[in-house]
Amino acid sequence: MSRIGVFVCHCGLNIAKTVRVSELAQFASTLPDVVVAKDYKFMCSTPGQEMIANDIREHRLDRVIVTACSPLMHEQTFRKVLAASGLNQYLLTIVNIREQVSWVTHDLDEGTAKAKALLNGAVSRSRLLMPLTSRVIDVNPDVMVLGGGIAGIQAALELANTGRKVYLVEKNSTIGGHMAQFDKTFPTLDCSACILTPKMDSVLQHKNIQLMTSCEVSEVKGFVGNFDITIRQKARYVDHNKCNACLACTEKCPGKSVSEWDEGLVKRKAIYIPFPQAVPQKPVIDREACTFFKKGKCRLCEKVCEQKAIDFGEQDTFSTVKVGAVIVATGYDLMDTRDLIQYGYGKYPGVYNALEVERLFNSAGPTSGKVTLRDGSEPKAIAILHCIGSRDKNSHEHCSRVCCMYSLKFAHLFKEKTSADVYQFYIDIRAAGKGYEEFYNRIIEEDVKFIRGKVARVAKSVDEPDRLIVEAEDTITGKFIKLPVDMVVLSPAMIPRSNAKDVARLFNLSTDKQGFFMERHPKLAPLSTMSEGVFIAGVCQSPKDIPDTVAQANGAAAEALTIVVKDKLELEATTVMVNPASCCACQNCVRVCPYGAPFFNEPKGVSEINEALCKGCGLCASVCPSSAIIARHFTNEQVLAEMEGLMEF
Amino acid sequence: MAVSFQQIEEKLKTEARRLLESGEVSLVLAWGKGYDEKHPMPYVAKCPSDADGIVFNEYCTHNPARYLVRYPRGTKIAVAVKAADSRAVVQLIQEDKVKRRDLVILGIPVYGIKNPKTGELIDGKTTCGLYNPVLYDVLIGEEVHGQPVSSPYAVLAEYEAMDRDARFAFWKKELDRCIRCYACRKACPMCYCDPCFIDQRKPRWGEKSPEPAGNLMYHLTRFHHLAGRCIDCGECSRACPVDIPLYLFHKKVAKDCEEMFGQAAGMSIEDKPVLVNFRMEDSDKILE
Amino acid sequence: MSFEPKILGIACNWCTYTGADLAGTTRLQYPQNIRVVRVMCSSRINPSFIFRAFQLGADGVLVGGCHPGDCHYNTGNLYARRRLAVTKKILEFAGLEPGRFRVEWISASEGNKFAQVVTEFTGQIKALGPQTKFKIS
Amino acid sequence: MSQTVTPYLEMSQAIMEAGGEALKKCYQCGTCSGTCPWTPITHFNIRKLVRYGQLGLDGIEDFMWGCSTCRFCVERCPRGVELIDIVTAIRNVYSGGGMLPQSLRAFVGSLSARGNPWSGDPAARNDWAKEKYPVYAPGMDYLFWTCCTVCYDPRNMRLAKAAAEILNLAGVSWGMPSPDINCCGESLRKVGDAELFERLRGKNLDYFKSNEVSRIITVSPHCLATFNNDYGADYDVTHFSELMSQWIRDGKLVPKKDFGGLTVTYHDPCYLGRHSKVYDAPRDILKALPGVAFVEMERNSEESMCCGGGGGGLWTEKAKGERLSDLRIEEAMGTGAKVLATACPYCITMFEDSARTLNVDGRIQIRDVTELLLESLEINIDEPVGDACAV
Repeated sequence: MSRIGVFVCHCGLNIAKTVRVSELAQFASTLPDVVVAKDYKFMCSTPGQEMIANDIREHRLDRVIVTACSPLMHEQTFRKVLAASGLNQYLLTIVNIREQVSWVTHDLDEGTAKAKALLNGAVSRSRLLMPLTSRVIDVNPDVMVLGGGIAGIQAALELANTGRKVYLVEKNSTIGGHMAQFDKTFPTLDCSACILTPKMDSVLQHKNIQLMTSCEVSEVKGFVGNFDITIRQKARYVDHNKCNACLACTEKCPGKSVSEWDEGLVKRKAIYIPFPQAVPQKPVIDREACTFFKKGKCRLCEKVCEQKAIDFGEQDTFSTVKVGAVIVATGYDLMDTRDLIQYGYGKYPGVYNALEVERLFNSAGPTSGKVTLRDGSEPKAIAILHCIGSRDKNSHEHCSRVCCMYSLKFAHLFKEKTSADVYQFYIDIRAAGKGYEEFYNRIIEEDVKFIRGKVARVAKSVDEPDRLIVEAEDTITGKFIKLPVDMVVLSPAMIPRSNAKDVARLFNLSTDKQGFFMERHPKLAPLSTMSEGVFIAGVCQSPKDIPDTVAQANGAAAEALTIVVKDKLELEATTVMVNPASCCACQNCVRVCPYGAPFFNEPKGVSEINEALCKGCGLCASVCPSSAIIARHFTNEQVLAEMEGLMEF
Repeated sequence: MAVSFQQIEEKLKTEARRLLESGEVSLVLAWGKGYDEKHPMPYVAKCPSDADGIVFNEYCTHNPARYLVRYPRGTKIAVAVKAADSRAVVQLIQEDKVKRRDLVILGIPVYGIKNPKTGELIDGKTTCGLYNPVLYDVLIGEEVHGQPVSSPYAVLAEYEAMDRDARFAFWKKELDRCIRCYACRKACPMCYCDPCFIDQRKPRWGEKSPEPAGNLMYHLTRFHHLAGRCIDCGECSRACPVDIPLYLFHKKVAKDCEEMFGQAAGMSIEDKPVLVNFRMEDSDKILE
Repeated sequence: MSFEPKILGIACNWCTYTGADLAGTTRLQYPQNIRVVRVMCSSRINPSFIFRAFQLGADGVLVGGCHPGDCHYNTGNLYARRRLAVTKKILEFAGLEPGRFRVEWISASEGNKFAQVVTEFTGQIKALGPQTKFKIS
Repeated sequence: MSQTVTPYLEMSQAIMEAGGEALKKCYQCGTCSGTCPWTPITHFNIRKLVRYGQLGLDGIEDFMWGCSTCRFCVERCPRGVELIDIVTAIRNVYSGGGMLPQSLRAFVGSLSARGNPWSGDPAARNDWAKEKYPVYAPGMDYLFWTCCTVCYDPRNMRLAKAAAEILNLAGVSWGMPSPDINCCGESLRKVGDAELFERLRGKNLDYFKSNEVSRIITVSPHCLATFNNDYGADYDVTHFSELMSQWIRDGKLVPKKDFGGLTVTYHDPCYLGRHSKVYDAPRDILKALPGVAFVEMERNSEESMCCGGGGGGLWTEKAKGERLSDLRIEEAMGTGAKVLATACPYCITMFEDSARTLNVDGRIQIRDVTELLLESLEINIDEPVGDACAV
């Protein structure tokens, strides 16, 4: 026998308008086991909550049903009332008669009838509810940040400053990410290196940050509060503890490869640091380019190294770090525009992509900041092409969001550094950020020509073989334009890192259609993921500019902190359990679980559940043929009882 | 060429004796003498001398794979199987109920098995209609070729074409007759749950006593539990004392599963049971 | 009096139940014949729930889950899709009108789809008339 | 001069209902018009056509006939707009209102009355064959679908004969359709007469069915594309160039004649290339011809230029300076080619005309790849050819 209390909310007129609330309470009082049934104007108000609390005491209630708005609104509110009154919070049932009854009908009779049916279902289910205990686990206080771009750097510093130990894992040999490649940042035009390199240095110096460059995550075990993450340290062939960064090795090295840092515009050595301000400022050997690895002899670097830091025998090593939370900030790649043959990238030397141009502007870049074409001459006319592969069903549907602004920045820098005519070919200018519209106005006044029309083709000029012709319709005049230029700059789509899928798999993240990591909720949980304890920041979530990336990084750091700041963590109690007496050892549960929570106990011959991994979806319970798996709070009996109650009226 | 049951029996005995003598297996599952010639029984040989008790004749319909799950995991077992029986073994391996390495499969290609109750030849109408085992270690006899091959689903055409109300009436009449003796699930090599869902008290999925609603719940759920797993040996129907043609429903579900998921039960140990599996490219069409 | 069917809805917490809430928040009107049971994931739905619902007298059963690929639990609804497809085939071969059982993917933002599906489904069930085949009298 | 207009959304609705559903997807970025080969040389502007359609604005009649349905814009459109469907729908809506231009009236009239666009006598459809070639009968390997243009246009009859001879040499069993079939209706559909198209289609499908046709060969890419995309029936339709290249690869056909360094370039017909994605087969044939120096024009394959003959263009008069075929011939001559090869009877007609009006017919030859292959097989179709197997 249960003692159930039913509390019907009017929600002002929101419910009372189309449900006869007092009739509903009257009806409830006739149902078996209901010892008290009341209606009240606003059940979520303080007096409403107090009424419930009083009745729990007065009537010795052991189950409470609140007939009000959606459980997604106020379940937590009323659970607290139960808890405060000494009743297990899982003995609460919410009947949703607002969103799913009163708001979707105008008919008082219909509304009341449906509310009665729902309430009846809730009463039948309520009797079978069991008190549940939230699981409490210890929390590891450390955090891992994956990705050493501006997002990862920012998040790591924020967390480290609170005293947390942070592992910053970066796959390249230096941190800095794409931002370190830029010369200036829009719209303020402040120097990228000037604002970034101090942060990079702080990372290196910070006593709470363990910087792990040339590292990749190879396995993730565990769960929120207790992740065990295996990290592969790729062989660098240089002992960074011994190396004193004299860089004699890089001078002598005969091996060459294209510089990733300079977007392939120049070559670098086989033993190299990517750029002068790299952090850590220690070289690594590129196995593919190294003469010794290719031909079996050379070892020049070894000969000149006074520290004896070169070690050709070095192997990849694996280590495990234990953390309580993870921030994924893996950033982006630019799409390969060679696939879009109409723009001639890779075919005509005068066609550049945006990152290459960033390097051309950069004083530490291949041309020391001079804007010159590949043949060393200065361009006289430059066309900047927007939306290359973005907003395009043939390649990437999303807007890459920052291209409009960096294209404007490019125009400004071209004007500043050359005497060229600069043309922008655009569809729309999207300048929705602080100071962005003002920046757009400024660029217009700098006499940059804006042509509204997407470029259809870049071709070689027939009359002047060194030049290119850009063909487009100016959609404002309807005229077809053939514009001779010397340089074409493409603004390619920003896409997830090529290994984003692996990262998603490792951390159990969902990805959207374009492959960006999915947030838990687009508005209310933009930095959380479906993986508890794993947060995302920066462009790996979707294209965004530096201010937004930094804001996200700070946010993600704060979110991670909310987990690791606690010693203990309470997890939802609605997990599953196995009744070993009924388990038929079919192992279906083990096969289907997306989280690997069930496992087969071979000696006992039954499945068991690692409750820390269980998210409570109940999939295993429905594939269990012998009904041995009990999905707490949604047990077979509870669901069936609710169905019976619902179908009775 | 006609199958010589006598020869198969001899070979089975020899093989069983050898396996037990060498200690390769600790038991051999096959058929033994029943109360008369027409009713051989499932049989377990546990020592070399037991091998003499093995029988093989045209009435050996039972599916010895049924008994594999009775023994502790890791027991080395030799199991004699006809074609459909071998699919049960494959399916049990897929489901990790037995390990391939623990089994010696004695495959018997055979044609001409008869239903002891009716004397009718057992073919694709009531079973999967295969003659040769799909998996074996030792082949007992020679592969059967040249016998008529029929689709195991051809028999369904008549029922699929039925008017829906008539089909409901047909099944209602059949299932209402069920006396809930559970011979079907006893005979089924894939029904290894203990307890069966219908015997549970929490929740009580349906009435235990024979009455229409409980019967419907028991059988429909059982059809679902066997979806993509039933290997169409037809034993459930032969075991049924009131002759409910359960095999028809199982065949229908097997056909649907094969059409929707492109995989038949018990054909390859590499497969994963279809209902605990998915493909991203599964189509919503299957829900229409 | 006209026939007012009883329709059981089973909706996953993250998508369809939230979508149904959204239909309410945006005050979309739909027939009141549906009564929704909330489960955490469409994959929680045991096929026997469906059989039982018809025995309890449901004239129609509507299952709602996240769109394939968007499941809150990554892959739950992909299993559910297969299992519910088989459920549907079994019901049909047992002689129940297949139109009485429907599975729809309705996301948290598709309040209008929820209202539209419920309206359409209710109409369809009305046209089919009372379900008497499985109902325990 | 500005002008006040009011959007007439009923018209826009009518266009969408006629199949121009994609109208609403367009965001007017100008990719289509920038890509369109007509934009630089005529007042036709595909983007504007869509814009006018979106708002149902007047004035559409002026330039709706300019599109030759080359599909270049469709391939490039970032919004996935099926622009040809829009053009077809607009023409359908307007030609329903009797706005068909004069030059197209004869074309439509002939199709309606005689089932072919060339005002040819239906009974004379197979006259080109001079009873030398078989008529299709059930059980044959292939139906060789002779396009109306190769049956009635004297220049293109050479193509029909060349194909027929090669079919014989390959040793397959094949037949021509009986004369009671009619035009595939591809161009007609693009001109917007959906109703008459349905009639032609229905009749042809009846013919296929009653004659148990399963595999069809076409020499015209227009027939190919419309059978595959608009007939809604599942036939195995192949362009002849694909079979020829296959047969050369298999060693069934061995090109013999040495062309002695003849420079040949190839023009991709829009309906073979962009519409049907066949780019390699004709090139493989040309490259297999001994002594042929194959050169590409700058705009080739996916980026090939249009001859102007599609979408009704073949029957529309264009002023000098507004002909794509002229530009294409100039481009071909720019490569140094002496032969402009192609694989479509419409392209051949357009280029032959241009070569004559440009007065360059002495300097560049227009040939179908089929004709070139036949020549290298050392068979002369101008002479009576005996059946090789006949005693």
